[in-house]
Amino acid sequence: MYSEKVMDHFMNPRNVGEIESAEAVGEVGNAKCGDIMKMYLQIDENDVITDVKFKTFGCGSAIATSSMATEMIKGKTVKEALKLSNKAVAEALDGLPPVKMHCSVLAEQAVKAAIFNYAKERDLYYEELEGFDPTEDGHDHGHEEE
Amino acid sequence: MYSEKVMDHFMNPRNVGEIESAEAVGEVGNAKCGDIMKMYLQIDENDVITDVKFKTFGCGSAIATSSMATEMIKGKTVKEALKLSNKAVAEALDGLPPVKMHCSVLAEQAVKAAIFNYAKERDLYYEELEGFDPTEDGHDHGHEEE
Amino acid sequence: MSKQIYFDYAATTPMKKEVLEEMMPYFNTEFGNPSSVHGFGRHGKTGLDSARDKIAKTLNAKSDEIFFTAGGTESDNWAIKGVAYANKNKGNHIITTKIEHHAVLYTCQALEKEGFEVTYLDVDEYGMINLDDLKNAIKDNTILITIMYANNEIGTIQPTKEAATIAKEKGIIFHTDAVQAYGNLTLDVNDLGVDLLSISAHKIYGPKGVGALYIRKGTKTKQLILGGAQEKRRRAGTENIPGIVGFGKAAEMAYENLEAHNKKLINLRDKLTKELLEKISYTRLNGHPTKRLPGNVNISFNFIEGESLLLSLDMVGIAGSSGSACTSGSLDPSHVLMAIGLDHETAHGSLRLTLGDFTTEEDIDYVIEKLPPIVDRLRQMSPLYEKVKGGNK
Amino acid sequence: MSKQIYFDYAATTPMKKEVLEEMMPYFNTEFGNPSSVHGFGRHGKTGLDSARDKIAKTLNAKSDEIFFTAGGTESDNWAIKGVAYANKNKGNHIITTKIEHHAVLYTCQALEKEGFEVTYLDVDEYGMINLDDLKNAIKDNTILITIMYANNEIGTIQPTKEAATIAKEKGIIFHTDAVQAYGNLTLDVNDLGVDLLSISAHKIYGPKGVGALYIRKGTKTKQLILGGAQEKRRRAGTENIPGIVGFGKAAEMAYENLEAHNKKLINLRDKLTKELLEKISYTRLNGHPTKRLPGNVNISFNFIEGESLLLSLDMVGIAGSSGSACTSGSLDPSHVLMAIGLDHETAHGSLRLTLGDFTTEEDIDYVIEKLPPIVDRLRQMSPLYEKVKGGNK
Ligand SMILES: Cc1ncc(COP(=O)(O)O)c(C=O)c1O
Ligand SMILES: Cc1ncc(COP(=O)(O)O)c(C=O)c1O
Repeated sequence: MYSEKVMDHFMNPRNVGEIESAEAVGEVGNAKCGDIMKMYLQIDENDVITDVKFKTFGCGSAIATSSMATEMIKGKTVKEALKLSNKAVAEALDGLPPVKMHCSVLAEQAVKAAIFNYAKERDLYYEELEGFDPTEDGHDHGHEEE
Repeated sequence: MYSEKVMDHFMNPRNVGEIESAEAVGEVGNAKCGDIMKMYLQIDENDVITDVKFKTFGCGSAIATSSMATEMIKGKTVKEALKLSNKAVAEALDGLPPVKMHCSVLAEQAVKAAIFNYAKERDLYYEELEGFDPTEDGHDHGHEEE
Repeated sequence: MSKQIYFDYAATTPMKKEVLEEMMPYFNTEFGNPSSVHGFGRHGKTGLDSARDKIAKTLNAKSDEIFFTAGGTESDNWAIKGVAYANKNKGNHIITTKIEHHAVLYTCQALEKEGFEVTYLDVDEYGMINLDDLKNAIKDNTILITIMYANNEIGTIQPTKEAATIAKEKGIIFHTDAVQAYGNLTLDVNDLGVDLLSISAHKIYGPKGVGALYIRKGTKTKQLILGGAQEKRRRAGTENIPGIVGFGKAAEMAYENLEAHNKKLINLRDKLTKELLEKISYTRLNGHPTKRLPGNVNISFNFIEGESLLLSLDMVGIAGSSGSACTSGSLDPSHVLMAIGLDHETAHGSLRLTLGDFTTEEDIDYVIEKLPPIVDRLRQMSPLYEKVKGGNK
Repeated sequence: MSKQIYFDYAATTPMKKEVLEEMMPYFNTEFGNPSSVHGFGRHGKTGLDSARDKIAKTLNAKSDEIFFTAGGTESDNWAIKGVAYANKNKGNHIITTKIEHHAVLYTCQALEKEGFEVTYLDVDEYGMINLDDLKNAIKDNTILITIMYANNEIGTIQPTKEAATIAKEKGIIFHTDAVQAYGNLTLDVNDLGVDLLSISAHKIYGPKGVGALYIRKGTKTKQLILGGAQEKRRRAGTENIPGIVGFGKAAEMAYENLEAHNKKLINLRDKLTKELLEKISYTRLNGHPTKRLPGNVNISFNFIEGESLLLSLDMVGIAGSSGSACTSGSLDPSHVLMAIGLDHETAHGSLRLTLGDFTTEEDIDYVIEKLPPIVDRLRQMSPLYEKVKGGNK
C-alpha cells in the first residue's frame, strides 16, 4: 500500500529527536485520531532553519511525512518553509494512499504551528500564516460516501 | 432422487395402455398441475379385477406410481383394490421424495375414481368410497413453509 | 451410464481449468484478508484489484463501479432493494416484467408488501417487452425500472438500450439482470446507459457463489449486507478472494473469445432447433427465433410432461432442464412460459437445452438421434396424446 | 523478505490441503446445479447434503436446521433482520452488546433507523457482559437478544448459555455470532439453548465466501436473499457447492482435533502473553485472562500507534493486526477497545496476534525476540513517551 519512499522514511526516519533550545516548537494532532506530530526548529538570525527534529506518534505515513517534511525545510528560510504544501510532501514520497493524505496535511501543519509559535513570541508577521489556526487538525480521513 | 424401483417402473412401466371395453374407467389430476392419470379396469362377475391398464401424463413418479398401483390391484377384488393406500404404493416403490408424495395420492385416487364410476353406473355401494370425491385432486405438493 | 453430455449451461457451467489455476494460489498461499496491514493481506488485495479491473474492462465500466457479491441473486436483491430504499423519498413505484428471474420477481413482491407499488410488464409471444407499454407504465413516482437483459428460460434478448434510454429521459434509475447475457453478449454499460447491472461468475465458467453488481457512479443506493468496510463500505463480508480472482479470469476469457464462441453456439443452436422441430410433431420453439441467447434452445413437446422427459434423457446421458413445475416441486409451471401465452399442458412439456463452450456437433447429433423416440414413448403413455393421434400424423 | 509468519488467524485462515482436495471434484466434474434433474446436479446435491450433515453434527443440530450463506456477515445480517421483521407484531426491542462485530452492530443500527429500539449492553474491563444488566434490559416488547459467543478482537468468551437461558425464560429469541468460537470451542446448540447461531468457513481453514446460519426448528424468521427455491426456500442463489463441501470438511477436521488444537494454542498463547508483558513496560493484556479464545493475544503498548507497529512487524515477517483506526482509515479506534474502557491513546497502541494450527513454538519465540526492540524504536520517536520516560524505567 505504501511506496518504497514512504517505507524508507518510516524505517529510517530522518531528523528524529528533540532540540532542547529550539526557537520554534509546534505540536498538532491528537491521540483520539491516532496521530500527534511535534516539530522542533532551530532558526538563525537570518531566518534560516538550520536544524529541525520531530517526534511523532502515529501510523507509518505519519512518521514518513514528518521525516520528509523535516528534510524539505531544513536549510530553508522560514518564509520558504511556510510554502511547504501537504501535496509537495506527499509527492516527494511518491504519493500516499487516499486515506492517508491527512498525514501530509498534518506534517504541513506541524511546520506551520512551530513557526506560528515562533512568530507569536517574537511578534513577527508572516503573510503565509494568515488564517492559520494551530488548533485545527485538518482531519479528513478520506471517508467514502455511500 | 428416485429409488431404483421408481426408475424401473418409470423406464419399464407395467400395464400401459387402454382397455377398449373396460368396466371401470377413471381419470384424475389436471394439466395445470402437470399430472393426469387415467385408469382402465376390467372387472369380472366376481368383482375381481382381471386386467388393468393406465395412461399417465406426468412426471417420473406419476408414471411409476401408476405402474405400481396397477400391479398392486391386478387380480384383486374391487373391495381389496379400494383398500390400496397411497402410502402402500409409495412403500412398494421404496419410497418417494416428499415433494412427490402427491403422485402416490393421485394413483390411489385414480383407482378409486375408476371404481367410483363403475359403482355409479351399476348402483353398487362400497363403504370404502364413502366421502370420496372424484373431482378433488388431493394436490399437496409438499410446500415448505417459511 | 457411460456417455454424459451436459446441456444445462444456463443453470451453471463447469469451471475452466485456467480459472482454477488462477485461483489456486489464493486458497492457501496468498490467502490473507485484503484489509490487513501485512504481506498476506496485500497479496490478496492485489488479486482483488486486478479482478475488479478485468471485469470493469469487459463492461466498459470504471473499476470503482464494480462491487463483488455472492452471486447473481444477491446482486439482484441488492440492486432493487438498494435503489428502492435509497430513493423512497422520491417515489415508490417500480416497473419490471412478468418474466424476470425469481431473484428480481420475489424481491419486487416483497417490496409490494412493504408499500411499494410494482408494475409487471407483459411480454409478447416471443417473450419481448413492448417499449410503448414501458413508456405508458411510467408515472411521476417511478423510481426504478428493472428489466432483464436476456431471459434464462427462453433466451429472449430485450431491447435494453432502448428501455434504458426511456428511463434516462425521465430521470429514472435503470437496472438490468444481465446474469445470462454476461459472457455471451457484448455489454457496454455506457452505450447501454444502464445504471445498475447484475452478473454472476458460475454462468461463465467461473466459480459458484461469486457475482458482482455494476453501480454507475452517482447512483443512490443503500447497502444490503452490513458490517465490515469491504467494497468501499457498500458490501460487507470478508472478500472471497479466490472466487473473485476466478471470476476475473473467467470474464477475461469469455470476452477474449466472444465472437468465435457466439458463432459456434448459434450454428449448433439453430441446427438443433431446426432438426427437432422438423423431426417431432406437435412442438414449438419458445422464445424469439433470432433475438435469443446464442446457446439457448427451448422447445415444448405437447402431451408429455417435462420431468419425465428429463429423466428419460438422463438415462441416455443427456442433461437438460425444463420449465415444468414437476422439476421444482411447485404447483405451477414456469411463470415465463405462462407469460408468453402457453397453456399449462404445453408449458409442462417444455425442454430447455442450453449449449456452451464444451458442446460439440456430435453432442447435437446425439440429441437429435435420441430425443424423438423418447418423446414418442412418453406420448404413447399419455392420455392427452390418444385424443389427437387419430387426426394428424 | 524471507521469513513470513502468520499471526492473523482471527482475520482469516489458509485453507487446509485436505479441504481443497475435497472441493476439487466439484469445480468441474460434479459441477451441476443441485436443483437439476440429471446426474451432474444429483452429484452436487450429494455433496451439499453431506456437508450439511457434517456441520449439523459439529453443533449437535439437525441437518435441516443448517442454512448455507455467503459468510458470517450474511448470517448475522439475516439472523437479526430475519427475526426482527418476522416478529415485529410482537415487539420492536432488540438487545445486543457494545462489542459485537460490525455485521451485528451496523445491522442493529440500521434497524434503529427503521423504528426498532436497540439496547447496547456495556461490558466490563475484560469485555464481559453482566447477566443482571441483561435481565434488567429485557422489556415486554423485546423480541431478540443477540450476543456474540467470543469476541474477534480481544477473545473474551461470553456466558452464552446463561444468557440464552434468560432469553428462553422470557420467550425471547436468542442469536449468537459464533464466527470466532466455531471450530475453536465446543458448541452444542441444544445445551446452549440458542435459537440462531452464525458461523463462517474461512475462519476454520475452509474457503472464503461461505458461512451458515443455524436456525432452530420453529424459529420465526424472514428471508434476507430472495429468489430461487434453494435452502428450503429460505436462502436463494445457486449453491456454492465446492465452497460448501469445503466448509463441511473444514468443520469435520476442526472438531476431530479440537482438544489437541486447544491445548497447544492455549500453551503458546499464554507463553506469548506472559513474555511480552514481562519484557515490555507500559503494556496491558486486553480481554479476559482465561475466558478467552485459545489463539487470541491482544496487548496494548502505550505511547505508540498500532499501524506503525504492524508495519514494523511486517518488515521482520510477522503478520498481525491492530485495533487502531489507522489500519482501517477511519477516525476512531476499535469500538471494542473503547468499550472495555481504554483511552484513545492506549486503544491506538493495541496489537492483536492470533495463533492457529500452523503456529509453532519457534514462531512464538521469534515474536518474543523481535517485538521489544520494535516497540522501543517507535517509543523513542513518540512525543508521548518523552513525557513519562523520565519517571519509570
Ligand atoms: C437471469 C438470472 N438472474 C439471476 C440468477 C441468479 O444467479 P445466482 O445463481 O448466481 O444467484 C440467475 C441464475 O440462477 C439467472 O439466470
Ligand atoms: C465475530 C465475527 N462476526 C462476523 C464476522 C464476519 O464473517 P465473514 O468475514 O465470514 O463475513 C467475523 C469476521 O470477519 C467475525 O470475527
